[in-house]
Amino acid sequence: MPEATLRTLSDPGRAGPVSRLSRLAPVHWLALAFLAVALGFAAVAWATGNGFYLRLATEALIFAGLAMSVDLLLGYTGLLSLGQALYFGLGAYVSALVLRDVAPSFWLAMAAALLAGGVAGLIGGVIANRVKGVYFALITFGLAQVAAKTVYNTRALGASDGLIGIPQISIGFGPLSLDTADPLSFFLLVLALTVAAYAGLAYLMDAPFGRTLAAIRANEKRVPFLGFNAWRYKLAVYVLAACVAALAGALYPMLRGFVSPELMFFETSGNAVITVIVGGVGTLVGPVVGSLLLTALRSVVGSWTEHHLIVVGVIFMLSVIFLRKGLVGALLARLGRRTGQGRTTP
Amino acid sequence: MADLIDYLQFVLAPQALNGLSLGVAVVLMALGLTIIFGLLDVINMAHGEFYAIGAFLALTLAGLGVGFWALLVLVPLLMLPIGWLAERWLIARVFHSRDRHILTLLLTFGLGMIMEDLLKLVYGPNTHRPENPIEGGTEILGMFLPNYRLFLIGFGLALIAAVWVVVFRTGLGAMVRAAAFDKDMASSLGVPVRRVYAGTFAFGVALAGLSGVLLAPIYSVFPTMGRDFILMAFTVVIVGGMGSIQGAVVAGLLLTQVQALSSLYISPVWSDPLVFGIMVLVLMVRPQGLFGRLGHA
Amino acid sequence: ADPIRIGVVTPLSGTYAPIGQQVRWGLELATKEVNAAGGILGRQVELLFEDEEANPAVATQKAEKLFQVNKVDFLTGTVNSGSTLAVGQLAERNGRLIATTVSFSDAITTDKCSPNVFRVNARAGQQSAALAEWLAKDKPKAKVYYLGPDYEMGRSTVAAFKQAAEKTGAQSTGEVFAPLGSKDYSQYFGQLRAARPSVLYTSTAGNDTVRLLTQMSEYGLLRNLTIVGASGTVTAQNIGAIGKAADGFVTGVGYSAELATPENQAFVAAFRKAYDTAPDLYGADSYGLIGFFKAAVEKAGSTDTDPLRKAMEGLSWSTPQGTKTMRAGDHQAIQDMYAVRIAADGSGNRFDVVGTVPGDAAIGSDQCTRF
Amino acid sequence: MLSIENLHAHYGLSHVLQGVSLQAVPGEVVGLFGRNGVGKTTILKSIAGWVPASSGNIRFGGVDLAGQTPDAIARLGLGLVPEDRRIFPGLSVEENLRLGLRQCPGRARRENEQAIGQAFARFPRLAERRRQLGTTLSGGEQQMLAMARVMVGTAKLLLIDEPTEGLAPMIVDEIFAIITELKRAGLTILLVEQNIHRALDVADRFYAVERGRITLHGEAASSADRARLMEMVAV
Amino acid sequence: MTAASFKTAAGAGSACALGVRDLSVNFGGLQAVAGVGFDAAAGRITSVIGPNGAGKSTLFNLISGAIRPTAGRVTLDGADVTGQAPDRLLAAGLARSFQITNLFFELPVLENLRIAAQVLERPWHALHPVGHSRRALTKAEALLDRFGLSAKARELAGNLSHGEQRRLEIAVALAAEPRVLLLDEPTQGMSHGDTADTGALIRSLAGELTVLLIEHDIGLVMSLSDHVVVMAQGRKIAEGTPTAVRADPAVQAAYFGHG
Ligand SMILES: Nc1ncnc2c1ncn2[C@@H]1O[C@H](COP(=O)(O)OP(=O)(O)OP(=O)(O)O)[C@@H](O)[C@H]1O
Ligand SMILES: Nc1ncnc2c1ncn2[C@@H]1O[C@H](COP(=O)(O)OP(=O)(O)OP(=O)(O)O)[C@@H](O)[C@H]1O
Ligand SMILES: [Mg+2]
Ligand SMILES: [Mg+2]
Repeated sequence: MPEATLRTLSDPGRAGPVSRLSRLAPVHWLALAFLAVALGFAAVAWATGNGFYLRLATEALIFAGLAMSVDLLLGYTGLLSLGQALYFGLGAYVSALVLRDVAPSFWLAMAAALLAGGVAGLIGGVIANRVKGVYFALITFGLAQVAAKTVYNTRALGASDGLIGIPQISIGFGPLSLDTADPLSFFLLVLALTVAAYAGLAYLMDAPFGRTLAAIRANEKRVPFLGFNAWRYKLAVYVLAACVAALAGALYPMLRGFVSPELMFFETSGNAVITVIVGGVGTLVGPVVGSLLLTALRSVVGSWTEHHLIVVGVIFMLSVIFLRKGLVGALLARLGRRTGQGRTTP
Repeated sequence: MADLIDYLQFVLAPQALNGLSLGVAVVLMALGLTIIFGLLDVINMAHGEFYAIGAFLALTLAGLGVGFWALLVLVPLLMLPIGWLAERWLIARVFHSRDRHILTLLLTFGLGMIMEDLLKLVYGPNTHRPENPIEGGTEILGMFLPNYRLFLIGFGLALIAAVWVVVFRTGLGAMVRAAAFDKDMASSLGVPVRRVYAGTFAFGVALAGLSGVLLAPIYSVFPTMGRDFILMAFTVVIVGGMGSIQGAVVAGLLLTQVQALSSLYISPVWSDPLVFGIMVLVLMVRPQGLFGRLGHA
Repeated sequence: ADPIRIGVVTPLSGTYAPIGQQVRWGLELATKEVNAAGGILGRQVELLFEDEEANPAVATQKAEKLFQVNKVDFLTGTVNSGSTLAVGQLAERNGRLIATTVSFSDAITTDKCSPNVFRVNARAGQQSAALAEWLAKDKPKAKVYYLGPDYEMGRSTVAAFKQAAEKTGAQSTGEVFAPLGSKDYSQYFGQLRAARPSVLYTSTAGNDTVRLLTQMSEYGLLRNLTIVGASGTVTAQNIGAIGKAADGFVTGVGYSAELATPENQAFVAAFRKAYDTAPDLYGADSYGLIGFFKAAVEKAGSTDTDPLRKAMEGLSWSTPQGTKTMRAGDHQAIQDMYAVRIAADGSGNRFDVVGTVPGDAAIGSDQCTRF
Repeated sequence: MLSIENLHAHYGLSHVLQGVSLQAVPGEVVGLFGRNGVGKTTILKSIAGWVPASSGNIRFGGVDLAGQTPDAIARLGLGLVPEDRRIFPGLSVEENLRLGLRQCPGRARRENEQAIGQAFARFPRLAERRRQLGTTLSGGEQQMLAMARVMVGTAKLLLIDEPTEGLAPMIVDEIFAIITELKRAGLTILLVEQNIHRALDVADRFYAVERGRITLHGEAASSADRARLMEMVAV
Repeated sequence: MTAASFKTAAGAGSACALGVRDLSVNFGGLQAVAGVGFDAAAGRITSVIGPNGAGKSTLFNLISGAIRPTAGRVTLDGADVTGQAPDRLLAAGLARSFQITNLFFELPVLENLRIAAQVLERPWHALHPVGHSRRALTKAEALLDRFGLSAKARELAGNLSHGEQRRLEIAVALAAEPRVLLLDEPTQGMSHGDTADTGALIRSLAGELTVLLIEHDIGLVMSLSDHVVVMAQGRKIAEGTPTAVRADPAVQAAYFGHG
């Protein structure tokens, strides 16, 4: 084949399209800014001795992990999971049981949760990926419902009461160690894990793997003719999301010392979806920002009125209608407009 | 032998018959859902809350002295503008984006959340129940069936047939689906697309409201009642094939029988997972549902 | 002086909201009265409410806020036992005390008991004991059928009552567990009829009871059948919706608005005046909690955890439902239990007391080994 | 019948139509030619009301189309055969066809049935496949369906965008025969077509489009005009 | 896989790259493809023509794995690939374009091509940053140039005009550097000039790769094809050199109408 003359990527006329495609660049800046804010917050909270806010922020980050896993599916692959809490709850229960009954080891608990999430994700993925679109949403919903019901009725898992008495542990990093009972160190640990998860997932989503997911989202039927097995990619990202959710879940009992079947309920899955939409779907930072904002908002509004559902519901609907890419998306659009990246749609 | 007859008469037959009345209730719920779902491609997660609004409207109007028969007409009429506005103000804003399925699902999910809380704000959290408009019961072959349930079965089936005729015999269904799929082309053929969307949505909402009126005397009225039927109704719509009214009827009656009989022979615990399992199975073998048509999602 | 702060973490939204509302009313009424009478140790009492959405994860978060940010001296309000257990553990870690006025799961004061958790309401075992004793007296050798909500708590209440009833001579004819939130109970009526029981025991709650009873009435099943149930099956919240179908229902419970003591009559009158409805057991137990707290603080002379716990243990205090005593060994209140029959005739609804079981007889042994 | 003056249209920021003016009188076939991406389809979309004009003026049968919705324009008597056919998925061939009747909601049922019958008679292949889903038709069959769909209505002005695309020679002949027939029946037709020679055989006049502007117009019968057109377009 | 290796394969001359034997499928009662068989010689252009609805696209669907045949076999370089999934066929060197434009409409034009070229990278590159996929990117940009779409590289594919989309459709099929290429009416919707250009392009491809072409532009078919297969009503009614086929009376009747 007569190869056309190649132009180097550094040619400014050419660099345009390429950098346009790696849309994560401005997102990374936002993520860094967010990290700075989080560290600043930690410093202030620590200086004023405010353990509660640190622990609240830790919880928000844990749920951000769940939201990120929803975003992986929804934002990058176009699959709406209404049952992601299944894997979050699974991770939480596995971690709780390991910590309580096997050994109070952070690493063991995380490994067990990862394994459980992976296996369950594989099973769930094989079932859910048989179908598409809304059917996928409803199947994931149903799967989580059945699992939650089973836990709710299983005496050995504490049934409707859940499990309490999960010990606070200390986590060893070679010579160093930190204690989950200390709000600051646990916050920093969870923050570090969140940043790591973000970095890893963002990287993956901008690698050919993630781009293939975007292609599947755009036109799944065409993908096989380009040499990719769409089903395998969807299964892979589903398992990945299940693992992320399970790892996030595994941190929960370390923070709160208990697990309950409510962690698997639809409310938990639904909140994760709301978080993703409000924060910014398809951005990965969005879920984190969304989780922190909504947690703070709920904490405030919940004290004022029991009708916080209306408040959250209205914010959520406004996001769906006006901020199609959530808060982060809106911010990015502002940054993008400056650099002429606003996309025009018919 | 006597035992067997006893069993048939007291256990099996009533079980099936009661399953039927529940089935009609479920089909009534699924009807509005399958119309909005099948024709507009909108997953109306707020359907249950529209059902609740219908029931509360009935309760309020009954409190003002409106009779049950008048409610059957009045409540759906009042629901029409609610549905119309919900479509014009909310659904229409995301309807034409690429992720219509997901965005409308999310939007109606939020709407349902708000409506449920609003109902609680207005009516308080407690349970209410309108008086049963048709008291008494009838003995059929030694089985006792409340008159209201008999009425429900009859009225429900008639309603379903009427809706079927309107949607399919008049070509309305094809028009709505064309408009939902390609608004530009449909409107260039003369289809008034905006009115079609809003009208269809309002129609589905009115049906939800009507089910609210019909089911309130049996299932009572409270702000979170919308969550009751919704999962079952979705299952029915999926198993039956979205947009298919025959499908909703067959699946609705079948699944409630499965539930009724499985709770007799296996255990009620398993009736939900069983029905869900059937849904998964149907989706795997026939993703378009029992009566659905492919090429639709 | 600084006010004494009591945190209330209770479900104000969702399906448990009706219970949360009674809890709130009971606590608010008692607090108003205590404050009007000069407060506790000269300090006013302030209630801080948080909605826990009947979700332990939310409950702990809200409780932690109350403990650490609002620095409450005491905490109450949790309804589902999962929340009570989780918040109890949090109280331990924060060195604070809590009490539940609603949760009736035995576990809270038996195998999962906590030195920082008190229960002022009757637990499941107490209710069963009272009801079984009434049954043995009123319907000797009854043929009982059981219909419970299908989840762990529902099953354990049925099992507890079954055991108690069989011990007093009742005969079990069958049982069925309907999923929580069932819409239509008519599908169980065939089995029920076929078993030909004389008594039906149920432990459904809230809307489930409304549906169960009204549908039974629809099917004409209430004739010739006595219905009995756990406390909380029929309450002030759902009785309006149940209507005539509730007539004759008997329950084993720690409270009835019909109790003929002057204390109770005064309480009911005040409650009705404030909230335009009668109190039920949740309202009454929550109301009584403030008295318990007041007596304990006054006895301890402070709100510090250790002296307060000590003061609470073994404390007797008076409530609208009579004198209660907090057993030191497991932090379970001992109180007289009643068999209450509902009269839902034209003249409005009444919860008539038809039998009494003294507290000591109903309480059962102390099985708490943690402290 | 149709008169467009100084029409401008944008997609987002890109200025696609930059002052297009053209006319069509009743009963004539007007060809619209140009290379890919010059804006031919956009002109048709502006007339049909799919793309709003940024400025300029479109009048159809004396009515100003500014701000009219596509369905209102359709009921004024405008029929559209779009380039990508736009067969509705999920609907059968017959259901697709019957949607063409929506242009004339008031027409008697008997007349409607007659129109459907005629369409099936003209395209027997569609009649054979009337119950099949419209989108499972072969490419050429879909094109026939798109034509048939506007023919059952009561359009006075037809906008036809590349109707012979993907058709076998025999069917191409058929399509041009239909266009001639429609012209004879008095319809006005605006025809976009890449097969310029065939199109010029049925057209009365033509316009050539280049980067959003009309750069040439002429008589189909004039060989000088044709030559200029071919020179412009076929490079 | 260098250009040279293609050349040698082509040098083998009459070797058959793609073989089709007795392929059949039916939809409901309709026999859409009925026992069709032919060979597409390596490095040559084989055209499939026939009236609308003859089953040409369906034949492509069968060959490319989009649908399974009810009977018959497909071979690729002698190996049986009947019923294999499209992604495996692509890995084996078979790519196709679609008659009805089938692109990633919400993705930019360049990204459409880059994804299509992604299979050129080694599998483990799926986890490397996109910027490192030099091969895919270079390929994509070369195709942009070649198809005159450079100016539209950043535009979403859905915003292209119809003719531009048709060009992109071919470019996407070429991106994976296939050995056998199936083109379903590539010039459909293209302007005169573009049609000629595309013809030239297809001509230039032959030799390196084997082309199977569906076209209604008879001029193009006659000038490009080495071999022509004629289908009607699901069956093969003739096959041979362009001139031979054109002269066949059966073909005249079924396809050209009045010659
Ligand atoms: N929805 C859209 N958004 C942005 N640009 C568009 C859109 N549709 C078309 N364009 C651009 O507008 C220009 C004109 O498009 P149009 O479809 O009118 O061309 P055309 O003359 O019909 O071409 P063809 O012969 O290929 O069909 C093209 O450059 C195209 O890329
Ligand atoms: N999924 C399907 N279900 C039913 N019939 C189908 C299906 N797919 C194709 N057909 C029918 O099979 C026949 C062959 O279709 P095909 O698309 O292969 O024709 P073609 O030769 O490509 O025609 P064209 O030149 O018009 O594109 C057509 O009559 C079509 O209606
Ligand atoms: Mg065009
Ligand atoms: Mg074809």
